[in-house]
Amino acid sequence: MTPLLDIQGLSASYGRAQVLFDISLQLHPGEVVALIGRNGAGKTTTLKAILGLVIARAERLAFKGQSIAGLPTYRIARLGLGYVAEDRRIFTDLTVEENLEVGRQAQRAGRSPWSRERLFGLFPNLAEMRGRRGSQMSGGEQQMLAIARTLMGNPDAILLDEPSEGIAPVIVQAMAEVIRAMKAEGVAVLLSEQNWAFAAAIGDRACVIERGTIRFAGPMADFLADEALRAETLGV
Amino acid sequence: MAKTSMTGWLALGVALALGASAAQAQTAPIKIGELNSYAKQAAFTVPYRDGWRLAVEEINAKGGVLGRPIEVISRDDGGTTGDATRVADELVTREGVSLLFGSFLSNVGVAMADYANQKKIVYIAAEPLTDAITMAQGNRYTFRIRPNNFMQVGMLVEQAKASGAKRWAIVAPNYEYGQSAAAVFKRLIKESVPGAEIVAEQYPALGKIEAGATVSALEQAKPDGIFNVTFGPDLTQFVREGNTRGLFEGKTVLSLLTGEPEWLLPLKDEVPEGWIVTGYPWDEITEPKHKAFVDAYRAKYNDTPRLGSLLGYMVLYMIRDTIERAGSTDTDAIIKALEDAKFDTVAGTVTMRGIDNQSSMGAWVGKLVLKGKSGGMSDWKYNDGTSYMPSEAEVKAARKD
Amino acid sequence: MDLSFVAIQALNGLASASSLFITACGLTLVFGVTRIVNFAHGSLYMVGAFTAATLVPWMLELWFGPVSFWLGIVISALIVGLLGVVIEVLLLRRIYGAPELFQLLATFGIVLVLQDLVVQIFGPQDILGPRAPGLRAPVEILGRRFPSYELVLIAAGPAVLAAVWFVLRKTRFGTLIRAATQDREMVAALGVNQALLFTGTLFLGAFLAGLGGALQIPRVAANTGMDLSIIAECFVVTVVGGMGSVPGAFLAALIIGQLQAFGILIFPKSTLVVVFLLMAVVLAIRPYGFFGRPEILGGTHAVGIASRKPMARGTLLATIGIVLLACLPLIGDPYLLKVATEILVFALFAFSLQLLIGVGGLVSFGHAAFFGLGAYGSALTVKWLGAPMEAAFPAGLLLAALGAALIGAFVVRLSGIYLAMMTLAAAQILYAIAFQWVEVTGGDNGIVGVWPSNWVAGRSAYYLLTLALTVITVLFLKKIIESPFGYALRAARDSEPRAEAIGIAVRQQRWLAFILAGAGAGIAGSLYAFSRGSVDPSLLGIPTSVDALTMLLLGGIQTIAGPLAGSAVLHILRDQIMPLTSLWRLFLGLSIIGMVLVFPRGLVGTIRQWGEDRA
Amino acid sequence: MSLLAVERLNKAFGGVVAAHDVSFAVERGEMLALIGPNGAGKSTVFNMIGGQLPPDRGAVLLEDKAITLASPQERFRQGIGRTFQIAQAFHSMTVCENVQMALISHHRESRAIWTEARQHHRRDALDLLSQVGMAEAADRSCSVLAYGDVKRVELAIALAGEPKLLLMDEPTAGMAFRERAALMDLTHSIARTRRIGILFTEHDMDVVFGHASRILVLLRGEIIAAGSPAEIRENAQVRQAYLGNAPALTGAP
Repeated sequence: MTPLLDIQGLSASYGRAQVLFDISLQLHPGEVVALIGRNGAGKTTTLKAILGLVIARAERLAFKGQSIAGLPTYRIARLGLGYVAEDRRIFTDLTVEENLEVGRQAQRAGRSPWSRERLFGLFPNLAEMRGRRGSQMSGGEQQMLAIARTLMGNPDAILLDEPSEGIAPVIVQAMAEVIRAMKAEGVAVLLSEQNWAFAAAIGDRACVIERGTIRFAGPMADFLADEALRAETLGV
Repeated sequence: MAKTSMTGWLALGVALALGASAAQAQTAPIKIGELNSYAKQAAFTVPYRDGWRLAVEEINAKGGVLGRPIEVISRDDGGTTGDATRVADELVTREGVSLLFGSFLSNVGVAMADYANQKKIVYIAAEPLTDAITMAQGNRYTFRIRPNNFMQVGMLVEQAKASGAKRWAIVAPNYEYGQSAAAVFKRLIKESVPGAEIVAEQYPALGKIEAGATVSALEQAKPDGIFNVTFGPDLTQFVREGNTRGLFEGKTVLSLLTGEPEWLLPLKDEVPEGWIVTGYPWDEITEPKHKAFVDAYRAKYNDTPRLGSLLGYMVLYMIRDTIERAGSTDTDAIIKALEDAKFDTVAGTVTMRGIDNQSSMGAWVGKLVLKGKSGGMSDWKYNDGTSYMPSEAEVKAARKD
Repeated sequence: MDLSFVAIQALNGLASASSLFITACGLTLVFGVTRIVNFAHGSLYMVGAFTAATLVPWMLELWFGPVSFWLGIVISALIVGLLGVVIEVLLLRRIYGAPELFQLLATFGIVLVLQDLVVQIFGPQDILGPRAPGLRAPVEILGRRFPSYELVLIAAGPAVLAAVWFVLRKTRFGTLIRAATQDREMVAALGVNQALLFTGTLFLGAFLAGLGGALQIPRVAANTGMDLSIIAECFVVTVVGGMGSVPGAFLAALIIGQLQAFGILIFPKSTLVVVFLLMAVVLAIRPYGFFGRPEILGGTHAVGIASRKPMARGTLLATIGIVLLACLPLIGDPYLLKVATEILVFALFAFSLQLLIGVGGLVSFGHAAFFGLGAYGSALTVKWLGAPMEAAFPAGLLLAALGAALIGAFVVRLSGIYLAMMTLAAAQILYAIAFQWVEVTGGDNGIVGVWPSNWVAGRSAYYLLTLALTVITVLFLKKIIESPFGYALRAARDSEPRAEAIGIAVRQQRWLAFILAGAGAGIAGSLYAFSRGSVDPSLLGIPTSVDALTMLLLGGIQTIAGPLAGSAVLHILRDQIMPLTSLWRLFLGLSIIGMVLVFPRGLVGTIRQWGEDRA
Repeated sequence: MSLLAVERLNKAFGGVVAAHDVSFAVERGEMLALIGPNGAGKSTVFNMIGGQLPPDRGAVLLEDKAITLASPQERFRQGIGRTFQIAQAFHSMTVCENVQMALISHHRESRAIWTEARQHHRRDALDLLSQVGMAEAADRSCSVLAYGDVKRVELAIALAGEPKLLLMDEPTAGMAFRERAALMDLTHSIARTRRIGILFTEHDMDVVFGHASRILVLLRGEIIAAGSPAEIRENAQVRQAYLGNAPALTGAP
């Protein structure tokens, strides 16, 4: 099976400090890959580099078989690669419906498109506050909206950056449900997490990143079995 | 004999050598420094430059002055006093010019006057109007050609007296030129028209007139006469609003400078007919000398001469006459040749009064009238400046030297 | 005052308010989305007026009637909109990531370029546009005549407000614009072509500027002074209304319109001051205008001075530099010395601004206020007290410091763009006072005869005096930058909450910085006054403030040597270009734009960066 | 006499109530955790105690002295130190200078202009840095530090004012697990030895339950529960509203 997202030899720097070294990873259609690592390991940078939000070099950076290296961010997004940022970054001045409108893109062939109504089915509490401004929503609600907004673009894959960070435990559980639901819809997810327990609950495969390098890549079960690796890379 | 001849030969040789270098010195051009706001005030300064360039050509074609051609080294003064004095310094110290002339804005003129005084070099202000140049800030080195504020307002007040209007409203831009013109008007109208009163005064910020509000405010005071000092974009706005709202109907309107082509041309066919103005009816002046100037100017530039063109042309001829009379480019000699000297110019005979270095050039006063597609002056008369100049006592009181 | 007069005056105010709003609305929109304070907005307004004043008569010639007139107005606005697109694509697009001060500088470059281009294209003369067919005649209101065109203008303001509201609230484009206002990167990550969005916004903003200008032609002759006279008022409107808020701009324009209409009855001589006083009062009460919000200065904020290891042999090099400068009179001619004197004066001026911007993070757009106060303080002392130079210098310094204390007291309550605008307002108020209080300040003629005492009357002597004072002041300011006081300023710049939480009284600290910087600029102003022999209001004007910013930014705000290098480069550039061509504004503008693009960290900063990259 | 007493604090933004009659006390040497879901009003309460936000009603007392409306600077002088949710340090300075700056302010020298800031209190600063384990990085620029290290520097800065009360807003947010434990252990020992009272908010339940001596639970601006970690763990209302029933997801091994 050809990977949906194919990354080989990705490196990135901030100024003169190199933060990513030769990262390679693949995401296949409909799977959830967890990119696990502690803060500052390079998770967020990896996601941003894929989207062209930070300047990076790569031997191969392809989405659906097409090279996306050097493309402007919006073109990458339009190819069907969604992004949910770490700090949610919803538009607080805009209402829920307007936030969704910003995310709307033309539908892609082969999948039933996400409509506002369908999303409200998946996120019932958003439906109740469709006219509310983003600034008046709680953190958990904002996180849900951020995901819904990205789904409005009918992506084939979503880069999901630390969805559990800073969220009440009860919402974290709801988040896991949502990711499972997306997976059921056939959306692939590249999840960045330092909460490995959360990642383990929903991930099919794990990639462990440390100091900008991939330390481990394999089935989630193997990662869970390797306590030494966890202790070394995550301090647990 | 042999000895004598030897000496003779030597003397001849020395004479020849000296003669050759003297001859060379004589053909080297006389450098004159010029500066003006060519970028920022192009509408006024470019015609002025065209005027003096025409004069330079004519003069040099006739062999220059003292047998040497005139070379004018021209610079942009940036429209600010700082740039102007720096540029002037460059002209004086680097280029070694013999005298300076130019500048348009009053504040630059004042700063240049002070500069001239400090550096002891002659500066001839052609255009700036402020009285300060020849009064409070006047000095031995600074001369002015154009009739100043005081003189032009005086000519208009004479007309005010004739009109019989008593209730006067003033509208003037709120900066030195506007305020000093308004102050002179207030003083002179009370002196010459018994019972005259000022019923309204409006001082819009320069270039920012709220014309509608200003016109309403003036109208509210119900004046018989209006004295206008606004110019440029403020003037056009004022004229349009005033016309639409009927402000000028049945009133005497006196307006400074509005009859100059500089201001009439932008007004196109909307000239406020009947306004009494100072200006320059270039197309109606019939003196042959002036006609020759107009013809030459139009032939060369295919454009209407402005008052600036006339001043530029005049100033260069006056400089030529001065140097010729001085016989050298020495500053003291030039000053001596300028003071109380008479010049035969295209605008008639002009005297450079010695006590304030203000020329007696006058102004044309008349009524605005529409001629075809643009405005002009009718019933105009040239008022020689001599009788409008500030009295010697006033000059002495104001000047420090 | 009878009722009909009051009514007419109110209508006059409404007409002005409408015109002002239409233009200012574009400025606030562009700022909202791109975060660029577009100095060139007034230039676009001017281009709109010139285009319409040229195009509409031509169209009326073809077919006389209201349709031609209004079509001509709209086409002119569209042309200006396209000019906005050109500016966006060629320049702004390349500098969205640059520190906001650089963006401001680049747009000021555009102002210079357009000033010359307008003269080249439309000619130097004012162009009186035609009146609107069918609207020439006045209407009678309460027994007074009122121009019918003004009634159209009064309606146009709310119409534009409604249209803009509709676009922003009811169209996808508007939703995207509002989203981009908040988070550009996220908008791009959601698949929106933000380049197109920005271009669209610039088109809309420029279109509104052009429309504002074009609508003026039946009232005002298109003239070359329109750009700077409208931009100051547009700034006031957008700041009073709250940056980025369209309804705020509308409200602010209404208030300003009425204030001007009735203000001229009460204060006929202080119209300029009234508007800026309003702004000062509003910002003192509501620091973010009517509907504005605190500006969060993100990663694009220019970073200032940072701790670095003292350069090896730095003291030695500086000493050699000073000695070389002191030897200049031995080789230079008088003119060179004059230029060198001015470079030193402006270096000192820019350096005093460094204390505010580079150290304190306080972006002042009105630093000319203190320069001018110093110059006027000296000149007034000479003129009114007949004091010699030795007494006038301290007087200038004192006046500048007092002014800075007063202005600073208002300003330190604000932050970001509002702070910048408040300083601009303060400088404009002082400018207006110097310009309009003729009895004391000499108005636009200024004060002349401010020459140095005999012992420094010579060029060389005065140059050496300037050098000495500049070196002493720069060393003093450098000392301050490295002192606990300077560190505390930097601390407040780096993180205000952290600085407060460790007990630093941030506002007082900044207030003191204003006084020190003001005093420094005051010394520069005094030196300048005596080197020129005169002062005039232009010393307090916007271009002088922009000069200081340009020199500082060209040199680089991260370094102590930056302002010195910047002032030398700018001065020499101007000195070399001005005699060559009357198109010097065009070339100066292009040079500024070019330098912003090539040296995004300033000359010294960029060169040091190159050095470090190589190392 | 409690170290800190908070009495019926109220705050509303627009119509939204962010804090309603919040009252509690912090004692010397204790670590009191303030938890609750996002938007429950933790930051609001925190900022009212820190002086960043004035309350609509209510009082804040430090050692029985009202400081309700005191500025952050005054609170610092009274003995309140704090760290921020997103670490706030002076990025243009070195690590040591950061702490020196705090010491300069503590000794009321921030108006001095004739001396070099770098020479002030360097030894004391190094002392504090070694207490938080950052002495080796003293001369590095703060801008190049890893996030967890910035948090340590922040702690040293807060301690420079010799506080009686330390406010820590999510002290471990953004840190790795091992670092979290280490930082909290360090904080704990400092609290005990110096008799400092610590009030902190935290999302990481391991940190909360592992280090807090008492816990307050905030929900929609009101305190719904207060007590020892064990009591809170058993509280049904808290479980339902906040903790949920699947501890596996919170990261506990």
